[in-house]
Amino acid sequence: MIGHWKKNFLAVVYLVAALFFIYIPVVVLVVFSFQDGQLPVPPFNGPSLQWYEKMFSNDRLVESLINSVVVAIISSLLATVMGFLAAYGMARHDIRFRAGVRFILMAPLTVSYLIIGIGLLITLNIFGIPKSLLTVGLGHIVINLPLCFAIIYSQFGGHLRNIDWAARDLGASDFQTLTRVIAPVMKPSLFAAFCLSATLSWDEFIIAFLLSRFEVTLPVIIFEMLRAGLTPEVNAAGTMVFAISMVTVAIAAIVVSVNFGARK
Amino acid sequence: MSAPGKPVAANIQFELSRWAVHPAIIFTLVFFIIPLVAMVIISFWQRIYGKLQASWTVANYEKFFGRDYLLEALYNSIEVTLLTLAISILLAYPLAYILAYKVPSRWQRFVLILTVLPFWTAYVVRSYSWLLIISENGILNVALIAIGLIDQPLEMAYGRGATVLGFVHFFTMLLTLTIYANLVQIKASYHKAAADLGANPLQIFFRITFPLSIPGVAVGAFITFVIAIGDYITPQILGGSTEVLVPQAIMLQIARAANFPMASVMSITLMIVVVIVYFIIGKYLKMDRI
Amino acid sequence: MSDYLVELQGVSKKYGTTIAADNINLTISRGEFLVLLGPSGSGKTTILSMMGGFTVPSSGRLIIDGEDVTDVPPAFRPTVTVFQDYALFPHMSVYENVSFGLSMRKIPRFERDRLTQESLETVGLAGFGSRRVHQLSGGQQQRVALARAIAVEPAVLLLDEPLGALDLKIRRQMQEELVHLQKSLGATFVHVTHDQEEAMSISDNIALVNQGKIEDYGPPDRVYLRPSTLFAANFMGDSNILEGKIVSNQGGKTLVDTKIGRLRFEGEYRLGANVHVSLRPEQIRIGKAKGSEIISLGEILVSEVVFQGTHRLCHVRAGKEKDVKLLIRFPQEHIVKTGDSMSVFARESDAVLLND
Amino acid sequence: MGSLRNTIRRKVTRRSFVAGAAGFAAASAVLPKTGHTADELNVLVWCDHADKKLLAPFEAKHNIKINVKTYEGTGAAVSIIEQSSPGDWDVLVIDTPDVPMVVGKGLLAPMDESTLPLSDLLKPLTSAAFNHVNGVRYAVPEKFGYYGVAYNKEKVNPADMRSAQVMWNNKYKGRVAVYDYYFPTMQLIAISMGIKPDAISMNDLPKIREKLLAMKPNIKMVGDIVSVQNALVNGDVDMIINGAEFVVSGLMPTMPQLDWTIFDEGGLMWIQGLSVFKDSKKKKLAFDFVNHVLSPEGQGALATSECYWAMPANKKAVLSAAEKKILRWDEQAAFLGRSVPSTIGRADIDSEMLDIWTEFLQKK
Repeated sequence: MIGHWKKNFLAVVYLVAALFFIYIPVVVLVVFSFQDGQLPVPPFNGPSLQWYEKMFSNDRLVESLINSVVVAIISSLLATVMGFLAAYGMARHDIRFRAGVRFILMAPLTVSYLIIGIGLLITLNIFGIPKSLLTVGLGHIVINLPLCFAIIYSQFGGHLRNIDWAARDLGASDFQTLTRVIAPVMKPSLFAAFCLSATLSWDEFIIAFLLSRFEVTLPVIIFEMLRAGLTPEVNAAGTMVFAISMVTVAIAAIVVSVNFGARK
Repeated sequence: MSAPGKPVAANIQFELSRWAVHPAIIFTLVFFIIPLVAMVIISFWQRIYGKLQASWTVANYEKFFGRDYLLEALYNSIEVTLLTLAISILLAYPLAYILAYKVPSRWQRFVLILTVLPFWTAYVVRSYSWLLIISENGILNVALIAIGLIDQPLEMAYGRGATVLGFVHFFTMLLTLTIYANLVQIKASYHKAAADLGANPLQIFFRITFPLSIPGVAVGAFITFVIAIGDYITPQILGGSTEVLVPQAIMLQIARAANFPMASVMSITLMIVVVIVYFIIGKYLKMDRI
Repeated sequence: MSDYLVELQGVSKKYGTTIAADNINLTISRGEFLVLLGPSGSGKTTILSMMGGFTVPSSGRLIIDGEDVTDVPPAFRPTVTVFQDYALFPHMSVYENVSFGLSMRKIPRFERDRLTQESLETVGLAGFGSRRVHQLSGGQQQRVALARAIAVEPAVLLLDEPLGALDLKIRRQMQEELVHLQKSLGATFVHVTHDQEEAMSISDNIALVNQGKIEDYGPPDRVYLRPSTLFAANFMGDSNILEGKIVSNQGGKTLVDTKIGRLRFEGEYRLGANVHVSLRPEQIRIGKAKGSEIISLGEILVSEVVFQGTHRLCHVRAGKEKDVKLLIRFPQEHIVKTGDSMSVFARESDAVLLND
Repeated sequence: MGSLRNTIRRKVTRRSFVAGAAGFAAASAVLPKTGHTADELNVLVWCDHADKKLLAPFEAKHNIKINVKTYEGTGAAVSIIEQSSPGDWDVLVIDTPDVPMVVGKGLLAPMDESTLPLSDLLKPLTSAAFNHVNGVRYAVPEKFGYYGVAYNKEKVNPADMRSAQVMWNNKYKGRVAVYDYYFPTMQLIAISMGIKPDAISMNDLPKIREKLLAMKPNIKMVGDIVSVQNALVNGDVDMIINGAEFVVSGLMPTMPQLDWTIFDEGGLMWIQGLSVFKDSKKKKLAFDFVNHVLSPEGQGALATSECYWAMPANKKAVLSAAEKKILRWDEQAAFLGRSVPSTIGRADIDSEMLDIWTEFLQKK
């Protein structure tokens, strides 16, 4: 091990430098969330949990936290299910206008969130639909559906076609094939798609900002805090968002690797 | 695939899965395509004296392309994005390469996750934490002065440099991920074969590894382009509005003036730029492999 | 009621302009082991897939057990397919895989249990029920796939190159077991393969498929020894194909001139036609032609010898100009060297006259 | 824990899930309008109205929930209102100069002056000029402050800050932030040129533009409240043009070196007023809320809100001596004497100003 690293001295230096660059904003964010003082700027006055206390007694923030979780889970669930069904349909059938269908499904990936948000905002205005968490969720499905579809579709290999056929051949109905065979087999990628989608929705700002009204999501509240007054509470909120995303990603990584590992 | 005169009863269950793509397609049509169409339509309307006028005009386009300071937002956006892209690729490629080839394979997964984890830092506060680092009283200046490298704080915050820094931080991680994913798919036997045929490590890299890794670079670059050129927060917080990028111009129109027609024109322009980029690097893109 | 269990009547399948199956007429009797043999892309898998119900024919009818099942989905046919990659459900145990079809048929638990155990015993995997699929070897997975298929007692078992992924040795062993299984179950098997040796060793009948058509059909020995087309002669093992011309067709006999001599065949063929003659390498022997029904092939010059264990394969040159390349299979004990020269002959009845 | 679960369940089942499931198929138009229940009051406000200390007493007293939506700038507020349906909103916090414009859109309800504590409010603020339209009151002032300059005493010469000319003073090249609100900045420039904010005409704009663009070399950054605060606190800039008490008062207890002032050439005031929506279905409650904000306690909370501090309109506002000192309570008479309110121009002038502002931001 040590010998290996010696041979690659430059690589190690680069890796360490890169990790330093990548982690420094996170470290600063987290450290100053424990700032004992009014301002999240040096010098660091020693650890304090006061800003976390303040954050959790902030009703709007706690409510927005719940909103974010609800929006992330429901929108990701729907995006995953629709993405899965679409991937299944595409993999199973010779769809007419196949290239066109794929193009439409993947198209939102090539459009900035801001533009998707503005488009939806304009449409809501035209049809007189009030903005709400629901519209935020719809926006998040728009951005996550192509990702879910792509992740799941890429895992639909030829072997799955035969598994699908085998299940039907043995008498399983459409629904049974889907729920008892295909979905369980695809579980790792469904799970990965769901987790990625949930973390993206959970931390998405511009669509949530444009399409929400009273009930807002956490990033919007944090943005409001950022515009309202400089305090380490923003750091505390940011640290919490990061921590929750990180846990989700870590769980996803472990679950997926365990599942894929077992496959081998 | 269907033949005429099928007994319906026997086929119903076999056909059900044909409807599997429909929810996603209908959803995308309703909540993505229709809004884009609405945006195109509204870009030909005008907001006059606070009221939306549904009369067809290209005045908004004329204004956007006719005024230097608006068109400059487009140039700025493209410049900042390309600069971000170039630096991010230069930083990410060696990192991905080290991950794929220098890190022992049992550690790779762990180091990879470690490397891209801050990708999930709260988006809104990411730029703000950079400010805490690069401002004149920030960590970096304090540290540099403390070790005696400088005696006057460096002016790093606010401006294009700071915006690009914020972007590069984020997209280096993204590109590392896509390039790494591509590099590990290149079979080790290619390298062995090339070495066997007398290629030196440099030749192996430029003749084998690099050409085969282009798709990974292209996918990462395209996503970077789409996200960076449409991002509002990073330039808004780190750039300090010392110059205006298109997303900021759009938000000015929406938040200050509710001028949706003008915002639509800018959005459409941004989309067209992305489409052009898509066609330039499109042949390397396998979007479904992301 | 038809005598046949499976009947394909003028079945065709087109994909755009490509024709995967072209007007296939084929019958399979009860208890028959039929092999669809052909090179890859020949359309044999399409034919199997149409029998299984995974592919709907563009035209023609498919009748199984007296019923027109052309448009009936796979689940409602008395067929079950064993896929080339086995298509085992990776998230289920061996037991769950094998009992899947039974539980889809709502067979009561007790009965299901019994049938599952029975199937596992039949394929020699009793006691493997709780294993996970990925813990099994290729051969064992193959058996699970078989057990899963026979558990629901299909009238016709369709096997899509099921042995393709196995090592040669296990493959030979599985071939024997397949035949044994088929005979003991009394079931009808349709088996797809591109391996002609496998086809000959397991089949009751071979249907040789090429370019969407059935080139030849019959028992393996007939198809091997008396191929009815040039393709069949070439595909079934090594063959020496000689170009020839019909020079006489009188008295129920036809004479064909080739570069290595004049050959005589039963039957009358069109005079002056260009034809091909097929002669298997093992059908050429060393020595001078003696007696009737023996044809001399003249002197040959050995240009290469390959020892293959059971025999020696020789590349030789024949004909007056020594410009005809032939393959000859000599017995082990017959030691030949490059450069040797000798006379060879063949039995007249071994040669096969092939129309172009 | 139980209440959290209930909240989640309520949200999941009632709103998002049902709507989520139904929403996709039964496209947009058929969706029910989210009318609100009797126990909610919807207020559209600047961020200083989001504090618990301001809202909680009222919520407790009336046993209701206040839904707060914050915005920045009247333009943004109007665009939010335009995206809503009638009756969605109950109370609006508005920059009083915009009252005629919003009344012109038919959005506000007339106010009965007898129900308001007008006599407690600072005189110049209640003047009919920006509260009345055709003799009818539509808004009541609640909080005010100035656009001037906020600065770090240790880094700049406070004497320089007294003149609007500081905006072009080479001494501070690259040390200046501008609070990102276009028309007050341009009105400050107008005042320095001797033009009253309400007298700015289309013809004045080229001159103002020139002066605005001339400022750019001095400018380090332009940003919203926290961004400029950040820049000042982090030492990236030494002063904030177009800022005053609302950017630094909140920071002054921790950073006493910060200060603010208005220019000698004349101060520019901002006045926030409270209005009730014409289509509000809960006018009684809405007016109660207006009175709550205007009460001495409400005024004290509002003046020292976390988002930004500024002077309360009510002379009786409950504030500590230290808070009053930071707000310059005693100097208000003098300040008011030489200040004029910021007003919003005609729509065409306003739109032109936004364009000039964009050009200013863009200038290298």
